[in-house]
Formats: sequence, C-alpha cells, structure tokens
Amino acid sequence: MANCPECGAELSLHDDVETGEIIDCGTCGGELEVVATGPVELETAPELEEDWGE
Amino acid sequence: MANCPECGAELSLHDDVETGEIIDCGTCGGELEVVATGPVELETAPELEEDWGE
Amino acid sequence: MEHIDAFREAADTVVDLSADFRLDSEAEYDEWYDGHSRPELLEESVYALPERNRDELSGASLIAAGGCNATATILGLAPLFDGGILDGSEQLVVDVKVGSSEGGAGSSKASSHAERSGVVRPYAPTGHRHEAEIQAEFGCETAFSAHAVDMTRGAAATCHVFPNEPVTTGDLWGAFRETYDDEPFVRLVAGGTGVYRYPEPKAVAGTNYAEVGFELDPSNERIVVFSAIDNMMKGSAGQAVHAANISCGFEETAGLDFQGLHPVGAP
Amino acid sequence: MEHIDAFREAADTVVDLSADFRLDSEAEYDEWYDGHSRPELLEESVYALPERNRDELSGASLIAAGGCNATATILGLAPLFDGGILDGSEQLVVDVKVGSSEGGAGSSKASSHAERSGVVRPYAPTGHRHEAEIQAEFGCETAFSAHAVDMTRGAAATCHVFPNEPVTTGDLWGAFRETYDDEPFVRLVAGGTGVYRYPEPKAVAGTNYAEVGFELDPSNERIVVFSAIDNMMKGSAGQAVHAANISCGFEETAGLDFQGLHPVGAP
Amino acid sequence: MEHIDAFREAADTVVDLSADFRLDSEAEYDEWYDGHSRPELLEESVYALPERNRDELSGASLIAAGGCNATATILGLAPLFDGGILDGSEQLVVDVKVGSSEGGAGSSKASSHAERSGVVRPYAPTGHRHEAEIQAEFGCETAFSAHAVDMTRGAAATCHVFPNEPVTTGDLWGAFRETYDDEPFVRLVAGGTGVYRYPEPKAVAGTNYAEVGFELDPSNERIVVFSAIDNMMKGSAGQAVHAANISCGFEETAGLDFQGLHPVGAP
Amino acid sequence: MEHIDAFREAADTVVDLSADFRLDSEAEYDEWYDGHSRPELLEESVYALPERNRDELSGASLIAAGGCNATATILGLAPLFDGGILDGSEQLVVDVKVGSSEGGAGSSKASSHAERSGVVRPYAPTGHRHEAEIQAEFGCETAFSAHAVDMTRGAAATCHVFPNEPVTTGDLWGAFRETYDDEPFVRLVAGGTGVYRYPEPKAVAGTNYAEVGFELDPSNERIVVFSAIDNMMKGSAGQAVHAANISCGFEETAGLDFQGLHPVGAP
Ligand SMILES: NC(=O)c1ccc[n+]([C@@H]2O[C@H](COP(=O)([O-])OP(=O)(O)OC[C@H]3O[C@@H](n4cnc5c(N)ncnc54)[C@H](OP(=O)(O)O)[C@@H]3O)[C@@H](O)[C@H]2O)c1
Ligand SMILES: NC(=O)c1ccc[n+]([C@@H]2O[C@H](COP(=O)([O-])OP(=O)(O)OC[C@H]3O[C@@H](n4cnc5c(N)ncnc54)[C@H](OP(=O)(O)O)[C@@H]3O)[C@@H](O)[C@H]2O)c1
Ligand SMILES: NC(=O)c1ccc[n+]([C@@H]2O[C@H](COP(=O)([O-])OP(=O)(O)OC[C@H]3O[C@@H](n4cnc5c(N)ncnc54)[C@H](OP(=O)(O)O)[C@@H]3O)[C@@H](O)[C@H]2O)c1
Ligand SMILES: NC(=O)c1ccc[n+]([C@@H]2O[C@H](COP(=O)([O-])OP(=O)(O)OC[C@H]3O[C@@H](n4cnc5c(N)ncnc54)[C@H](OP(=O)(O)O)[C@@H]3O)[C@@H](O)[C@H]2O)c1
Ligand SMILES: [Zn+2]
Ligand SMILES: [Zn+2]
Repeated sequence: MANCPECGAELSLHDDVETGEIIDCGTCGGELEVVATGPVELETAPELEEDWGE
Repeated sequence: MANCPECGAELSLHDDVETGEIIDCGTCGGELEVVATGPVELETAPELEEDWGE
Repeated sequence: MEHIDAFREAADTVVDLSADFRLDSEAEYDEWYDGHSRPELLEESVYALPERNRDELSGASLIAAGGCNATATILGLAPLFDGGILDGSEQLVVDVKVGSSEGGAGSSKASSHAERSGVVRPYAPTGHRHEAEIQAEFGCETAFSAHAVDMTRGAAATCHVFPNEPVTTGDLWGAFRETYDDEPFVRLVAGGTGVYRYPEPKAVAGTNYAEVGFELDPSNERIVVFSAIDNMMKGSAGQAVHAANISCGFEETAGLDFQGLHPVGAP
Repeated sequence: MEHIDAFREAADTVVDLSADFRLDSEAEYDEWYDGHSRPELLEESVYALPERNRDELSGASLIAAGGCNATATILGLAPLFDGGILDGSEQLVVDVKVGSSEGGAGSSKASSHAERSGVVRPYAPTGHRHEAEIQAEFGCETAFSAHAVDMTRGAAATCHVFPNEPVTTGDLWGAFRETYDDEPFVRLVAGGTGVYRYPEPKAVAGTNYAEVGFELDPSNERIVVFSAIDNMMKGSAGQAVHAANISCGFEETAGLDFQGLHPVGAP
Repeated sequence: MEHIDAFREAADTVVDLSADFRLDSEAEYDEWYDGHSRPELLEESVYALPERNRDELSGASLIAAGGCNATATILGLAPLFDGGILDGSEQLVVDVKVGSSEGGAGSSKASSHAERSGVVRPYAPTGHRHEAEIQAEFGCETAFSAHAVDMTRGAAATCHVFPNEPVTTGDLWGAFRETYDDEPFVRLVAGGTGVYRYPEPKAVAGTNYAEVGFELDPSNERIVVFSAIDNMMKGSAGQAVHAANISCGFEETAGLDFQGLHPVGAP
Repeated sequence: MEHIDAFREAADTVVDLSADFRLDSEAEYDEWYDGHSRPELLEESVYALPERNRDELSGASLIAAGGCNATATILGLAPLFDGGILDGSEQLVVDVKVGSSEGGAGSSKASSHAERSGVVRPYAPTGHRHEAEIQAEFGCETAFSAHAVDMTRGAAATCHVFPNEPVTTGDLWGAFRETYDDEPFVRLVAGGTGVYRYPEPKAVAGTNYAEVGFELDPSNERIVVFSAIDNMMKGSAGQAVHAANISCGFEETAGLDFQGLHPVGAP
C-alpha cells in the first residue's frame, strides 16, 4: 500500500516490489519510480521531453 | 556509362564504382546493384516487402 | 416553444434538445435570445446535466437537455467549484473546438466540404449563447470563444483558470475524484505516458462519455482544464436519453453502453 | 453556349472551361449532353490538352479546356496509344478518385462537411460524361467509374489495361519517356523507394503539373497506369492558361511556375 | 506459425487473424508468401468468411479469418459467381481503397501523419497477397490494385467485371438478394436518392457489417460492384468473433450488434 | 550549437532555425532549455521576427529565426503593446492549435496517421518553451497551451487578453493598422461577412503571410486576438528567407511571393 505522489490515489503494490522499479498509477497514469521499500516510497519518474514546435 | 535494367535510362556512373554498390536510377528511382565492373553490369536490387492489409 | 403543449400532451416526459427551456428566467432569454413566449414553464423545466441535477431530474416531466459546449465546459469546471478551488470571482477563459455536426444538417457555403475542411476557424469569438448556461451554473463571468476544426462529431473545451489561492496537483485530483468517482459517464484522463494523456473528442466519439482532465502550471498558478464530449451524444441525444432514464427511473446507462472505437480518425 | 458570341466579341481568344465546345459533333452532344445550340462552332473550337493538340492551339481563337477527369485519364493512357502498346481494341478500366472542388462552390446536403468528409463514395459508377472526351481522343471504349474521396483539390486516375501483346517494363518506360520527355508540365513517377513512388494528387496540388506513372503486373499482362492532377489547375484554370499561352505565342509556362508544397495533408 | 501448437493447447477454438492458415496448400504459400512450416495444418484449418463457409466453421477448431481486402472483394463478387453471371473466365479488375489501420500500429516515415494524410496513394499496384484468397475462392484471375486514402478504418473495393452474357439490373438484384437475404451482416445498398446510394466504409465504421451494391453500365456490359467494410471489424476482429460464434454454436451476432454512427467523418 | 563556428566560417550570414540563439542570456537557457555552451554569441545573435527587429537585422551575421508558435503569438499581440493597450501587467491566455509538421519528419506512435488524425489533442498544456520568446518580447507573463489538430501545416494562436482600461473597436483597428499597415507579410482579417472572417491557417498555407485579427467582447472587456501562420514558412523557412533578405539588403519579399490556394482542405 502506498499513495501516488502525483494524484494521491491509493496503489496496491505487489509484495516483492524493488527499488528502481517503475510503476504506473492506475488513476493518473503517471510513471512512478520506487525509491525505497519497507516502507515503500514512490517518486514521479522523469518524463521524456517531447519537442514539438521549435 | 550503363543502362538501367529497369527503365532503360542511361546512367552516368562515377569512375571507381564497385561491385555490390547500390545506385539509384535518376529516372525510375529504382535501386540498382552493381553486379560486375569492367564493363559495369547492373541488376535491380531486391526490394523490402511492405506488408499492408493482412 | 410553440409546440410544447402538444408535445407534453403526447408524452408524460418531454426532453427538449433545443435551448427553449434551459435558462431560468425570461430576463435571460431577453438578454441572450429573442425573448420567451412561455416564461411560466421556465420554473418547471429541469436543466439536464444529469451530473449536476440528478435529484431534480427524477420524475421531471419537462427536461431541457444542456447545450453541447455548455455541457463540456460545465463538466470540466464543476470539480473546481465543488471543491472550493474557484468561487466565481476569478477570470475564466474557455476556448472550445467543435466539429461540423454542431451546425446541424443544413447546408451553406461555409459548411460545404471544400470550405469547411481543414479549418481552424474562429466562429463565435464572443457572445456565444451557451455562455448563459455556464454563468447560470456557476454564477461567474466567462470569456468564451469557439473554433471550428476539421471533425464531424465532438466538442473539446479548454478552460484556463486562475484560482485565488495556490493549489497542488493532489488538490486537483482530490476535487475531480470527489465529483466524478461515482459518475457512470465521466472519465478522468490527466497525464500518463501513452498517446492519450488528456481528454480528446475522438476518444469519446459515438459515446455518452465525457472525458475531463487538467494540468497545473506551476509558474503562474493557472489550471488548464480539458474536457471532451461527442456533441451528438453527451452534448445532445445521449444526454437526453440519460436524463429520461433518470426521470423515468430506468437504469441510468440503459441504451448508452457504447464504448467508442480505437483507432479512429476525424470522427 | 448562349453567351459565346458576346465573349468572342469581347476578346480575340476565348478559353471555355465548360464542356460546351469539347466534343466534335452535335451527335456526341445529343448522346452525352442535352444537345447543342451552336454546332457550327464545334469544328472551329480546339480541345485543349496542350500535350495532345499543341499545334492546333497555336493561334486558336476558341479553345475548349479539357475536363478534369478526362485530362487525368488521357495523359495517363496517351503513351500507350502513341507507343502502339494499345490500339483501341482493348478493355480499358478507369477508376478515378476526386476531391470536393470538382463539384464547384455550390452547396448541397451531400456536399456539406459532415456528409462529405471521410468518404470513399462512388458518385458516377457509370455514364460519366468525361468518357466522351476519352473515347474521342483514343477511339476506344472505356469502363469509367468515379469515387469521391476526402480531399478538396485533386483527381487521381487509375487505369487498368490489358495489352494484346506482352510488354516489358522497359517498353513502358520507353513509351512514357518518348511522349513526355519534353513536356513542361508532365512528371514521370513510377517506382523507386521513397514515400512517393507513384503519382498522387497531393504532390501536384496547386500546380499545373500532371504526374503519370505505371506498374506492370507480370502474372496477367495487365498495365496499371496512374495519373494525378489538381482539378483546379491542370484540370481547369491552369490548363486554360497553358492553352492561352500557346494560342497567343507566350512562354508556355508563363504564370504557371508554382511547384507545390511538401509536406501537405488533404489539399 | 511457430506458436500455433501452444495456442491450440491453450484453447479449443483458435482463430488466427494472420495469413498463416488462409490458403489451402504449401504450393500457394511458396508462390505468395515465404513458404509454410506447418503445411499439414492447412487442410484442417477453415477459412472464415462465415458467409461462404458457415457449415465448415461449425465446430472448427482452427479458423483462419479472411484478409480484409479479400473479404471486401469476395463479398462483392460472390453473388455473381453464385448466380452464374460470372464463371471465372472473365477479366476481373479490383480497385481497393484502404485506411491507415490496415498497416497496424507500427510507425514509419510513410505512415506518419504529415506524409499519410490527404493521400490517394497507390501502394500495392500489383501482386497484393490477398489476391491469392480471391483466386482460391473463385478460381479466377484478378487484376488487383490497392490505394491508401485518408481514413483510419475501412476498406472499399470497386470491382469492374465484364460478364460473357448480357445481364439486366433485375438479374443482379436477384443474384445479390439470393446470396445475402438471410445474412445478418451484409446490407445491400444500390442506388436510391439520398446521400448514401452505394456502399461506403464510413457507413460501416466500427461495425461488423459489409455493404455491397452494384451498378450496371448499359453501354459496355460492365458491372461495377462496390463493397465496403471496416477492416478492423468485418476485416479482422469482428470476422473472428463471428466465426467463433458459429464454431461454438453461439448466436451469430453475439457481441457484434453495433450499428455505426451518423454523421461521421474519416472514421 | 556545436557546429556554429563551422557554419559561420562557411557563410557570411547564418540563419539558425533552431532555438539555439533565440534567447538573450544563459540564464534563460538554464531555465527553459538544458543550458547553453556558447553564451557569448547570444548578445551578437539577432532574433528574427523581421516585423519586430528589422533594423537590427540589417547586416546581421547570426540570425535566430523565431519559433513558430512564438511568431504567431507575438504578431497577434504586438499591436496591443505598441498601442499601449497592454502594458505587461495583464493576464494573457494563449491557446494555440498546430499541425503535425511542427513535430518534424520523425515518426513515432503518437504521430502515426491512425493516432494523429482527427485529433484535438492537448500536447503542451503548460511549460511550452516558446513562452520564453513571448515573455522576452513583451516582458509579461503568459498562460500558454498548445493543441494538436488534424492539419499538416499551420499554427493558429488565439489570445484572450483583458486590458486594464476599456477599449473600443476603433482603438483596436487603429493599433493594428498602425503596426502593420506597411508590413508586406501581415494581413489584417477581422470581421466581415464572407466565409473567411478571422485569421485561419489554411488561408496562409504555403505562404509567408501571417493573418492577424481580433474581436472585442463588450460584456467583459476582453479582447480576443487571432493569428495564423504556416509553421513551415512564416514559422521557419520563410521567416529565415525574409530575415536573410533584410540582412543582405535584398528586396524583402524576394522568393516569398506565393499567395496560397483556394479552396484548400487540411493543408
Ligand atoms: N447539433 C448539436 O450539436 C446539438 C447539440 C445540442 C442540442 N442541439 C439541438 O438539437 C436540435 C436538433 O439539432 P440538429 O443539429 O440535429 O439539427 P438538424 O440536423 O438541422 O436536424 C433538425 C431535424 O428536425 C427536423 N425538423 C425541423 N423542423 C421540423 C418541423 N417543423 N417538424 C418536424 N421536424 C422538423 C428536420 O427534418 P428535415 O430533415 O425533414 O428538415 C431535421 O431532421 C436543435 O434544437 C439543436 O439546437 C443540437
Ligand atoms: N471544378 C472543376 O474541377 C472543374 C474542372 C473543369 C472544368 N470546370 C468548369 O469550370 C466552370 C466553373 O466551375 P467551378 O467548379 O469553378 O464552378 P463554381 O465554383 O460553381 O463557380 C462558378 C462561378 O461562375 C459564376 N457564375 C455563374 N453563373 C454566372 C453568370 N450567369 N454570370 C456571371 N457569373 C456567373 C459564379 O458566380 P457566383 O459565385 O456569384 O454564383 C461562380 O463564381 C464550369 O463550367 C465547370 O464545368 C470545373
Ligand atoms: N490491420 C488490419 O486491417 C488487419 C486485417 C486482417 C488481419 N490482420 C492481422 O491481424 C494481426 C494483427 O494486426 P494489427 O493490424 O492489429 O497489428 P498491430 O497493430 O501491429 O498489432 C500487433 C499486436 O500484436 C502484439 N504482438 C506482436 N508480437 C507479439 C509477440 N511476439 N507476443 C505477444 N504479442 C505480440 C503487439 O504488441 P505490442 O503493441 O506490445 O508490440 C500488438 O499489440 C496481424 O496478423 C495482421 O496480419 C490485420
Ligand atoms: N517544424 C517546424 O514547425 C519548425 C518551426 C521552427 C523551427 N524549426 C526548427 O527547424 C529545424 C528543422 O526542423 P524540421 O521540423 O524541419 O525537422 P526535421 O523534419 O526533423 O528535419 C531535420 C533535417 O535535418 C537533417 N539533419 C539532422 N541531423 C543532421 C546532421 N547532423 N547533419 C546534417 N543534417 C542533419 C535531417 O536529415 P535526415 O532526413 O537525413 O535525417 C532532416 O532533413 C529544427 O531546428 C527545428 O527546431 C522547425
Ligand atoms: Zn496517480
Ligand atoms: Zn531506371
């Protein structure tokens, strides 16, 4: 159990979640990186920049 | 000097053309492979298959 | 307006898709339309955005289905008012993009294919009548402009709003979830990493869904709210069916279960 | 037809974009149109596909610019007749795809954006009047069908033809080059490896160019000929200017040097 | 091909949407594809155009759903073969127009929006592999060309055919009705006076319907047959569900009742 | 950035179409981009919106052509700042609609035809880098959002602005005329009764023109400003040629005289 740092939704994680793993939030669709386990801490994963309109 | 095997157009080739080289015909746009030099012989290069509508 | 008695004679529940019974008072019809010939019915009629007036719709016999652009806009902004993020004193800018079916089946030179295709054409820069419905809902001023784009069905509203107090993305998610978590026809779409990150009309074409979403601009405390509907469904016929389902006590989603197509081009 | 004397009074050289003077005899107008009121002018008028009638056009005072679909078709097939690959006894199938501007600026329910966009719509499966021009040019029967597609400008003709004798790709290149090598407004596009391998209307949108190309089907001795024009240019106004340039002794390409845009969507 | 045993292990009924099991013999795979690694399965597998092979499909455990362009073409021509109007000795020209989803979800420069939009682009002038399926169905030669047009979903086939004996429009209506009167997913659309007079892909977008229709050209004894499907439905997934419904003894139309949208643009 | 010395070695006048030399200071590159490796050149380089910096461009040897969306926005708003109607303290909302060629020739799943066609897709709701250029020009905050629409070439900016003092339509016409009356590439389009009443990208497709126009909303003292350019011309290559013409002392319009097409669909 952890909350999405982006939208606050509750995420149910599988048991053997590992640091560095990337998880999608089912609510906001954000990509989250597991930065710590026990307890699990999540951070928003860096986004690839799209570069339209230069 | 050689003729395109596809469309018959005259091609002016550079001097040090080599076997295996791929040349575009300026007229028909075909990709040609140099299969012999002295005299130069050209063959139509095999095309990549596009696979639409399966 | 002139046939309304005959229609009500013929049926217990009448859903009017026109603007005839959407506003509350004769004064508003004088301001935005050419007056009203049956003002006594305005109190009785219930405005149908089911998400806003579900209780009043139950058992209603005269229902005014909301305008397409008003529906898109109201659904996008509602969580901000519900959640106290906006109070009506703020400047709201609404920039709507619409398809050609909003104009109905009639033909004109401007709506011919050769003239109408490929456009990004301002068609109601100011004074669009649907503003009246938005203002009635929220009691606020709006700065509303519409653009015709190359699409047949669909309306997409982008609202640029500036709350008086700073907010967080979490506040916004909270507000949007609070308002829509139990709604059968509203989908939250905000961010993520796929091709579809925000509401788009083609994602709801043919359906009664509204997609709503938002983005927060940290630099200037602006919220951008996106909402997308199919003007022929959530913006008119689907909304009418939804309202009638509620009025008559049917399952709300009866007849409205189509989920849309993917991929799809200009729907 | 009824204004033609006034027009010729007013100008030494008249180029008529309509079908009024394209065919050679009153009998053809009886068959394909509703007769002709000035048949004595049919002999005098010169049909303008400059690529076919350049000599006659020089000094001509009454010029009938060719029809758009006929122009596309004739330019595609001409090298096969010129080169003796076809003699008029073969079955010719012509399948044309056209944009909405072929219908002119008028508006109708079928030409409204909502109905006309996204179509692949057969609109003249049989009996299209431009067949008369093609048959007059080559003295052959044609099986001609037209489809409306989602594009504003442009006509693309695909001709499926079956020569009596087998041919090689080299024969075809020879014939097409022989006919078009010196033509300022015809580009051969046949094969290659890029995105644009065959003629396409969007490649010539806004220009007076025709693109023509072909493919040979080894299994059944069919030649597929492709041609693409902009119906507003090579199919009408541009053709008229080209013809007038020749008639008046101007540079053929005067006023017609636009090369088109890339990239471009539905032009 | 290489996973087929695993798939059949996992399920009693396997419907393969690829071309792997559509043809009857290894020789055909050598001719049209790059050979076949499991030729012994070709006899067992049933080709699924349910309208053609309904009986064989009942209880079939390995089903090869027909190719999209082949499906459109076969459904259009079938009544002419069934009704004895064609016998396979005639020249058949098939000119197909297709949307971008036929190419699947992959991306390439040619399929990018800027290059692919607005096209009328010949992409398989000769040698399209779906010809093999058409020839297998009718035992005839076909002259087949495909064009990419600006649409996402849909395939429209125009067949130009020349029967050995003259026919009447009544003969044609008789043949088409005989073949399709009881078919749940085939609609005859031929003539009339509205906007939709012949089959069009946008009329069937999102549905499992095929529209078929025809026009008779009196002057040259040509029949033009039109057919339109959604390549994502009747051309693949819908066809697969239909076939599975038959194989498993379900209601044929189960899960396939969507009727499409109107108006709609480029679907 | 890394090749700039070689380019300047090779030519007296270098016009860079990228964002590398558009901003004035390293600090801005740190904020909006990933820093800058040659900050000493930022002072020397001249930002090319010729309408804004004509004098500096004369003789300039390093020119940074303005970004497409910034160009559209700046051209729309400039008369309001020039005319003292805005002073930079106001809230400016900029809602831009763009075509697929803004993304360049690369291909991705999101830019494939099936996904990209028919969209009204928010793609840069906040934080678009062109904001930096707008803010640098006017010294103001902007609330900027961009939407992808179904078009290949073109950018249309709608600016919703709220002046501190009420204005009249006459004031606006005065300001716009004052700024643009002598400009060869800016057309004022504001109101009227035809099909084209406000700026539209399809009206300028292929040209170096910018169309600008406005509407005044009496009820809430909002000005809506519209501007439209072709991102491939006025938004990049055309702007570069225009700037080079000025730098080198050529006729400003040399090579830039194409007037566009009518009718035209999604250009
Ligand atoms: N289009 C939208 O996005 C939208 C959204 C919300 C609400 N609405 C409202 O929905 C209503 C219909 O809009 P629409 O876009 O569907 O218009 P439409 O395409 O013009 O259709 C109007 C229909 O009403 C019929 N009709 C008109 N006058 C009639 C009469 N006196 N008696 C019987 N039938 C009559 C017409 O029949 P004929 O074909 O025989 O003329 C036509 O079928 C309007 O009130 C509109 O304001 C539309
Ligand atoms: N479109 C094509 O692809 C194409 C190709 C080849 C040839 N053509 C031929 O070119 C001609 C024009 O076609 P179009 O597609 O441009 O048609 P269109 O868009 O309908 O334009 C016709 C023009 O003629 C004007 N007009 C009509 N009657 C008139 C009259 N009595 N006096 C003065 N002006 C009159 C109309 O003026 P208003 O706008 O004031 O009504 C309109 O500007 C037709 O003969 C057509 O057959 C067209
Ligand atoms: N498009 C048509 O009109 C049409 C018509 C008739 C038949 N078909 C046939 O239907 C099939 C699918 O075509 P499509 O157009 O849908 O293609 P597509 O858009 O390219 O989709 C192919 C799908 O297969 C998945 N996939 C590929 N290799 C896989 C593997 N080794 N293991 C698991 N999944 C794998 C892909 O997953 P990822 O997204 O993760 O790569 C993708 O979702 C093809 O056999 C095609 O020939 C297509
Ligand atoms: N698109 C717009 O609306 C727009 C507007 C304003 C400014 N710009 C700017 O204009 C520039 C070009 O944009 P675009 O949209 O035309 O992009 P594009 O379609 O991706 O084209 C880039 C071109 O640069 C070539 N190229 C890339 N790396 C190269 C290298 N190392 N050496 C030589 N050639 C190289 C590519 O060649 P290949 O094809 O061989 O890869 C391609 O032809 C960019 O700086 C962009 O920011 C674009
Ligand atoms: Zn989340
Ligand atoms: Zn060649």
